[in-house]
Amino acid sequence: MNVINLTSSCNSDFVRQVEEESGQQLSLCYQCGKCTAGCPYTTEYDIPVSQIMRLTQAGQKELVLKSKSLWLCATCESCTARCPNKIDVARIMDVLRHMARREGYGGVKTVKTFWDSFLHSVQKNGRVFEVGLLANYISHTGRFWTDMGLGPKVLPKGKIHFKPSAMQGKEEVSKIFRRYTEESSK
Amino acid sequence: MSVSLTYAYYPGCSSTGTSIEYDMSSRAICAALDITLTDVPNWSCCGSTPAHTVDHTLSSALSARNLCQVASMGLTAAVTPCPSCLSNLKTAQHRMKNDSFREKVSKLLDKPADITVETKSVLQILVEDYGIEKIKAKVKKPLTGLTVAAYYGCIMNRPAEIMNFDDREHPMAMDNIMTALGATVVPFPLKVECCGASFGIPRKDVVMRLSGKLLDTAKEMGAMALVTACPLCQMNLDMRQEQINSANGSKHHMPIFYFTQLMGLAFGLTEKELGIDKLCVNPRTVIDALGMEGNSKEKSQ
Amino acid sequence: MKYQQELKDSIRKALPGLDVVIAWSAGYDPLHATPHFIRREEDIDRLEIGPFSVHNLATYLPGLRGKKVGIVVKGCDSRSVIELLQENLINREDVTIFGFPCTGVVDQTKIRKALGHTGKVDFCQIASQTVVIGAGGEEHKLRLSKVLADKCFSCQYPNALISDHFVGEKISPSAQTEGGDDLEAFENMPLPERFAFWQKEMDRCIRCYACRNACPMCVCRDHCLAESRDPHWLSQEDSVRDKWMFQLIHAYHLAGRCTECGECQRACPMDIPLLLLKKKMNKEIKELFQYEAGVDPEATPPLLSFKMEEENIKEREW
Amino acid sequence: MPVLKGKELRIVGFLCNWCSYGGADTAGVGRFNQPTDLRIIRVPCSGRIDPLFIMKTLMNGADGVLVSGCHPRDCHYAEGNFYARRRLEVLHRFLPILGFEPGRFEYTWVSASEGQRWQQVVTRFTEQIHKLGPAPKIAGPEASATLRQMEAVL
Amino acid sequence: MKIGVFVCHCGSNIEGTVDTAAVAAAAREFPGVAFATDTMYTCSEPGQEEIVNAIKEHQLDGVVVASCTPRMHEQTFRRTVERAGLNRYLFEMANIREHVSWIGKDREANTNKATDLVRMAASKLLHNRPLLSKQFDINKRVLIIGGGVAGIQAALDCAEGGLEVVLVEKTTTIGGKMAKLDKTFPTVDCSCCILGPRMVDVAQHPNITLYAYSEIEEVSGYVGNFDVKVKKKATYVDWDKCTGCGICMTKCPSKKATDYFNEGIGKTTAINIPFPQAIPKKAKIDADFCMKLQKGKCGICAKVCPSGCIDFTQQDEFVTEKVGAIVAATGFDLFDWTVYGEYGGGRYPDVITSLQYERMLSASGPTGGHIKRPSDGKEPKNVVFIQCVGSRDKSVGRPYCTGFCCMYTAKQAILTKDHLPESQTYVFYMDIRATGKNYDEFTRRAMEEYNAKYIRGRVSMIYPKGDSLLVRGADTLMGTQVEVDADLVVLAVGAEAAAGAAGLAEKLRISYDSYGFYMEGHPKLKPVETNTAGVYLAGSCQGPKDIPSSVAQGSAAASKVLGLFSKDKLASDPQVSVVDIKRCIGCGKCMKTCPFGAIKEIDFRGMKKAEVIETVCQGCGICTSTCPQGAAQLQHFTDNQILSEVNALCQF
Repeated sequence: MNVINLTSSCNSDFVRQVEEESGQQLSLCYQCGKCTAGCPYTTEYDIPVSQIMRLTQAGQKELVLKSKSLWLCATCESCTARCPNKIDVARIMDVLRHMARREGYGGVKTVKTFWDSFLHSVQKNGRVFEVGLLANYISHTGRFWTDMGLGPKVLPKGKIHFKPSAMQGKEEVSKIFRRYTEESSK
Repeated sequence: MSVSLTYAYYPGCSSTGTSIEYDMSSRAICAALDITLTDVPNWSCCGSTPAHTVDHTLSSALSARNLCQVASMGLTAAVTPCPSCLSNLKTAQHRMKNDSFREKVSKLLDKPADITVETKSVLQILVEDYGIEKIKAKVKKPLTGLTVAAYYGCIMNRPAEIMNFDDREHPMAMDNIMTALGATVVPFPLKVECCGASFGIPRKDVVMRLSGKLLDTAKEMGAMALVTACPLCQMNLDMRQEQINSANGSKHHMPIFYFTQLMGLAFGLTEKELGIDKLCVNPRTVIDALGMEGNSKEKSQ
Repeated sequence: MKYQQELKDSIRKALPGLDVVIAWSAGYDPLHATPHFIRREEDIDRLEIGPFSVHNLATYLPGLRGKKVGIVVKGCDSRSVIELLQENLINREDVTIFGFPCTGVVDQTKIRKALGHTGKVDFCQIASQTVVIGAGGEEHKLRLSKVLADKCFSCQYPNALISDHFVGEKISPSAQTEGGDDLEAFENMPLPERFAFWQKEMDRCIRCYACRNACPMCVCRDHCLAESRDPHWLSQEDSVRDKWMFQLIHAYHLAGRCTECGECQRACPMDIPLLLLKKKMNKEIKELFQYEAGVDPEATPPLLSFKMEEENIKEREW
Repeated sequence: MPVLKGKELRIVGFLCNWCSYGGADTAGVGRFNQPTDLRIIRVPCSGRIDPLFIMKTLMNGADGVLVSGCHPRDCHYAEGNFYARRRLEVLHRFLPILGFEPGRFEYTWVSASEGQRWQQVVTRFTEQIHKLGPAPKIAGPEASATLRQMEAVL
Repeated sequence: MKIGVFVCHCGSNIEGTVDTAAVAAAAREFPGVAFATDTMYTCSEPGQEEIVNAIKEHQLDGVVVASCTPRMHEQTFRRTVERAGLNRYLFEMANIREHVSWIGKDREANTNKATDLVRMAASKLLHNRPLLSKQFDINKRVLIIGGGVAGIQAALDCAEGGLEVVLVEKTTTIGGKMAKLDKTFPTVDCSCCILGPRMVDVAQHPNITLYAYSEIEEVSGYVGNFDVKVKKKATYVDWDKCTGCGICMTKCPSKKATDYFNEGIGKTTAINIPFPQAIPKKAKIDADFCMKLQKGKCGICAKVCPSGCIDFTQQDEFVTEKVGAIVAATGFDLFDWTVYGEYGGGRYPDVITSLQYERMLSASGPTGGHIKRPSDGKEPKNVVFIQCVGSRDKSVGRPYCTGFCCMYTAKQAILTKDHLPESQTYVFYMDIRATGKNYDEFTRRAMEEYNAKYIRGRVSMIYPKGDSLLVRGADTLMGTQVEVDADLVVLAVGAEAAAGAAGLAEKLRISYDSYGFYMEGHPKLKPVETNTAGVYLAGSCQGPKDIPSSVAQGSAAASKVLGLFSKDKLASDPQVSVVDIKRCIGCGKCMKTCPFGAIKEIDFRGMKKAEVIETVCQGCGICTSTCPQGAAQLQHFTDNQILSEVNALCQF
C-alpha cells in the first residue's frame, strides 16, 4: 500500500468541485459505513462506497476517479436513503462519474459502452430502440454472445421489434443532445 | 360523487418493447376503473440511468421535454407505470426548483422548462387517488389461493424526499392491493432491495446474484409468484430467470407478474388484454389454481 | 332640532339630582356651537343641539370624577363614554347620559373651504339637505352632504349606545359601512411619498396639543409624556421628529381605545389629518382581533389581553 | 454616529434577557460569524418592549429594528411574549402608514439554546436592511431645504 | 456622575479582534466618563482591584465594564463595585465578547461596534439609581419532581439536611430507569441491590412526603414561596389501606395488561404492583384493561382484598403544597426506534431494545433472568448489539450522543456471556465512548475476556432468514460489507427528553433546548441551576447521563437548595417595578396585565392608585410598557434608561 501524504496530495479544488456539483457537504460524513453496509453492488466495487466518500473528503482525486466502483453503481439509492447525515451519496457517485468522464477515465468499459449505446439510441430515435441498442453495444464490445440465449424465448412473445418506433419530434430530442454538446464544450 | 380521474399518460420506452404487457394491463385496468389516460403526444425517452450518469442537466432536459409536452396538453397531472421514468421526471422537477438549474435546462430545451406538472406512478394513483376500498369493490374474481410476494424495487420509494410515496423501507401499496384482490401476501423482507437494474447486459453476473437472492427469498417465504411494478425488475426476474437458474444452480419456476395484470385478472379482464401470454415464466399453473378456494366457498354458501 | 324641547324637559327633570349637565349652546357666530355647562335651571334654555353640536363632551367627564354629572351625547360620543367606563375612569352611577338620534354634524373645515374668507356670519339656516349661510351680505347655498363630517357618512352608531334618557326615535345606521376612503387612498401612495407627506404635515404642527386636549381618551392629562422629563420621551424642541413622535405616542396610546370621534383632527388649528393615523391603527386592530373600541363596557381591549394561539398573527418564519 | 460609512447600517436589536440575549451569547460562544451592524439593547422580557421604543428608534434614524423574545409559551415571565406578540404585530402593520418599509422592523423568537438560529436571524435581517438601504431620515429644523425638495416630489 | 470605563482584553479573546485601547480612548470622550482604561483580565483579582482602586482614586460613582456577557460576570462586578463602596446597580456591562469579538473578525468594525456598546452602557449608567433589596420570608420546603435515582438522591440529601421534602413521582413507584436495570457498569453490581435500600430510605424518612402516581398540575409563586398544585391520579386503590400483599394480582382475571415496568416483555394483570421492591408497594388498577372499569363486570380484586381498599369510583385528587425551592429530576425516555424501517420498524419480535434486554437479564424480570427469544422462547446463540440507534443520527433528528450506550452495551455483552457461555456477541459501533473512571477498561474486558466481537460500522438492514435474522452491516476497518446470522438483535436505543418535559418546563418557567432537555444556568459554572431562581436540575432531564453523574447532580442540586435555605430570609431583587403615585391615574391597566398579580389597587387621598408588591414582582416590565403615563417604571430598565441607550445609538 502507498503512503498518502495528506499535506501534499489533498486536492482541495476537487473537494470543492464535488461539493458544488453535488450540492452536498462532504464533511458531514463521519464514516459510519452504513452506505457500504447496504450497497448491493459493493461486491463488484474495487473501493467500497464509504471509502469513496473518505477518499473524496481527503481530496484523493486520482484514486477516486479511476475507481471502477463509480461505474458499477446503479443509483439504487439505498445509501442515500439510509445515510444518518442525510448525505445524497448516490448523487455524489453520479457527480464523480461525470468528472471521471470529463477527465477521460475509462471506467468499466462494458457499462460505459452500454450507457453510451443507450443514449445514442435515444439521441437518434427519441426513444430507446432495444434491438438497435443491443446491436450497437455488441458492435462496440465484441460481446457477440450477449443475451443470444434469450432470443428463442423472447422473440415469439412479440416484444421485440426490429424497427425503432416511429416518433414525431425525435429531432427535438437530438437537438437537446446537440445543445448539450455545444454547451459543455464552451 | 367522485369526479372521474384524468391523467396524461407517459408509457416509457420499455412499454413499446420488453414491458408491453405492463403497458397493456395498466391501460386495461385504468379503463376498467374509469380512469382516463391520455397519451402524452410525441413523448420521448426520459434518459433513464445512462443520462444522469453523464450529466444532470442533460438528464433533466430529457425529462423536462416530456413535462412540457404534458403541460401543452393542458393537464397538470401525469402518470407513468415505470419507476425509473418516474424517478427521472421527479428528480428533474425537484432540481428545477433551483432557478439557475432550471435556466440551464431551459437552455437545452430552447424553451422555458415547465415546473407545474405533478407526476405519479400508476401504483400511486391507484392507492392515493382512487383508493383501495374502491378497488376492492371492483373485484369480480378474487385471487383466493394465490400467495404472492410484493417486490417494489429500489427507486419506487427512494429517496423519500423526492419520491414522496409510501414507506421508504417497508412500502405497503402493492401488498394492500393484493390483499384487496383476495390474494395472500407473504412478508417479503427484500421489498426495496435492488435487482441489478440495467446491468443485465453489461454485467449479467451482478443481476444473477441480486435477482437470484430475491427469487430465493421469495421462495423461502412461501410465495408462489412475485408481483412487481417495475419493467426492469420484471425483466431481470422473468426473462432472465433461466439464466439465473443456470448461473446459480437453482430451479426456480416463479411467475413474475405486473401488479396490474393481477388486478386485471381479479376484475375479470381477459388474459389476452392483460398480456399474460407475454410473460416468459409460464404462469399457467398459478393462474389455473386461482380462485379455486374462493369459488368453491361462494358455491357452498 | 326636532327633539330639543323634549331633551330640555328631560334635563329639567334630572337636574336637581345632578351637579352639572354638559351640553351645547350657540357659539360666537351662527356657524358655531360651544360646550354648555348647565348648573341652574335657567341655563337649560340656552341648550341647542343640531349639526353644530360637534364637540365630544365625554372629554370633560374624567375631570369631573366624583361629581354627579349629566351629559348629552351623540351616538359617537357615547362610545367614548363606554370606553371611559371600561377603563374605570368614570363611575357609571355618577353619570347620567342623555341620548338623542344624531343625523350628523358639520365639518367646519369644509365650510371654511367652501366659503373662503367671509367675514362676519349673519345667519345660518339648515333646511332638509341645504345649508344657507348669510355672510358679508351675501347668501351662500351649500348642499348639506358637502359640509357634513366624513365620519357621519358611514356612521354605524347614530343613536347613543348607552343612555339613561333617550329622546326621540332611534334612527338606523348608515348603509355605508366602510369609513372614508382617505385611508385607502393614502395607503396607495408609494412609501417615500407617505414619509414626505408626514414630514410636511408635521412641519406645520405648532405643538399646541389641541388634538390631545380635545381627545376624550387622553386621560393622562397633566402626566402626558409630551411634557414629562421622567420618563423623558420628547424634547421641547420644535422639530418634526419630536412633533411626529408625539403623534405616534398619541396613536399608539389610543390603539384599541380610539372610537374615531375625530376630535383630534377637528381641534387641530392647522388642519393636519391626524385621524388617518388612528384609522390605520383601528383598521389593523379590527383585522387582527375583530375588536372595535367603545361598544362594550365589559370588553377587555386587545392590547391588554392575549391568546396562547393567535388566529390572525402569522409569526413570520424569522 | 460612528456607523462605518458605506459598510454598516444602523440596526438596533431589543432582546429579552432570558432567551434571545442568551441565544446571541450562545452564538458567540459557538463563534457563529455574524454581520457587525446590529447593536443589542438588553431588556428583561419582550413584554417590556414598548412599541414606542421602536418608533423612537426609527424616528431617531435607525435603519432597522429587530426584536427577539422567547418562543411563545416559553416566556420566563409566563406571559410577556404573548403581550409583546400582539403589540409588535400591531406596530408591524402600522409602520407603513408612516412611510417606513415594513421590513425595517421584524420581531421573532429565539431561545437561549438556538445560537445557530440567532446567527441566521441576524444575517437575514441585516441582509434585508442592506437590501432596503438607509432609512429615510427626518429633516431636522435646520434642513428645510431638504423639506422643500420633498415637497417637490409630492 | 463620574464614570469609569474598563475595557477587557480577555486575554486574546477580545483583544484579538477589538482594539480595546482605542475603545477606552473613545470612551474618555463620552459624557460623564472620567476615567477609561483597557485591562488584561478584568474579572481576575488584579483586574477587580484595579476597578476598586480607580473608584477610590478618581472618586468614580459609576462603572462600565466592557467584557463578556453580563450573564457571565454581572454579579461578579456588582460585588466589586460594592466592595469599593458603590451601590451595585451603579454598574453597567457592555458585552464585547459574545456579541462582538467572537462573532466577527473585522477588527475595525468590531472596535467601532465595541465603542458603540460602551457608549450605550455609559449613557444608560447616567440614568442608573442606587437600588436596595428588601428581605422576605421563605418557606424551607423543597419539591422534587421525579423519583429516579437523581430525584431520590436529592430528596435524601435534602431530608438529611433537615428540610421537609415533597417528592412527586409520575409512575406508581420510585426507582426510575435504574430500578429496571439488572446490573450496572463498570462494577457489574446488582442495580436493585444498591438502589433498593435508598428507595426504602425515601419511604421511611420522616422528612419526606412521597406522592407516587402524581403529576405537577400548576406552579405559581417565586423563589422561597412557590405554590404547587399536585394531581394525584386515580389508582382505584385506597393506598392508605393497601398493604401491598399482592393477593389481588394473583386473582385478577385480566392478565393481558401492558407491562410497562418490564418494557412490554410479557404481560401483567390489570391490577398490579410493578415489581416486588416497588416503593410505595401499592397496587394500582390499569383502567384500560380492568373488566370492571371497562365493562362493569368482574370486581374480583375487591372481593379478595383483605383490607378492602379497592375503590372503583376513585377520582383524580388535587393537593397544594407550599415550597421554597424546586428540583426537576424528570429523567429521560427512550427514543422510539420503530422509525428505522431498515431494522424492521418493530415487525420482527427478536429485535428488541436494550432496556427490554435488561429486563430479560434481571432475575426479577418476566423471564426470571433467562435470555429467551421473544419469538419462540429459544436461547439465542448469536446476539447482535447495534449501537447509536437514535443517537448521532441527524436523519431521525437525534444528532447528539446519548453517552452511556457504549457502556451498557459492553455490560450486556459481558452478561450475555455470563448467562449463555456458548453464545457469541457482536457489537456494531461507530466509536466507543468510555470516558469515565474504569470505563474503557470495562469495554476492553468485554472484548478481551468475554470475546465480544466489535465491528466498526453501522448496520444497514436486518431481515429474517429462516429461523434467524440476517444483520447486514459494514466493517469499515476491513472496508467491506459484513453479514451476521443473529438469533437476537439488541438495539442500543438512545435517550431523549422525557415525554411531557416541555410542558413541565413551561409550568416551571425554565427553558429547554430543541430536544426538550432542560437548560442549565451556565454550561460550565451552573450545571444544576436554571435561569429561574429557586428551580434546580438533577439527572437526565438536563441531558443524558449515567448513574454516577445523575447521583452527583442529585447531591449538587440538594446542596444548592440547602445553601439557599441556609438563610432565614432572602433578599428580593430590587429590579422591580415602582409606581410613581403622582403620575398614576388609577386606570388599572397595569393590574390587568401583570402575570403575577403583583400590583394592587390602593386608595390615596380618595383617589385610586396602583402599588407594586415588591416581593411578588418578578421584574418583567410588562406594566411599564403598558402604563401610558409612564407611571409604572421597572427599576434598572426604566423608560429613561432604555431611551438613553436608544439615543446613544441613534442620534438621527
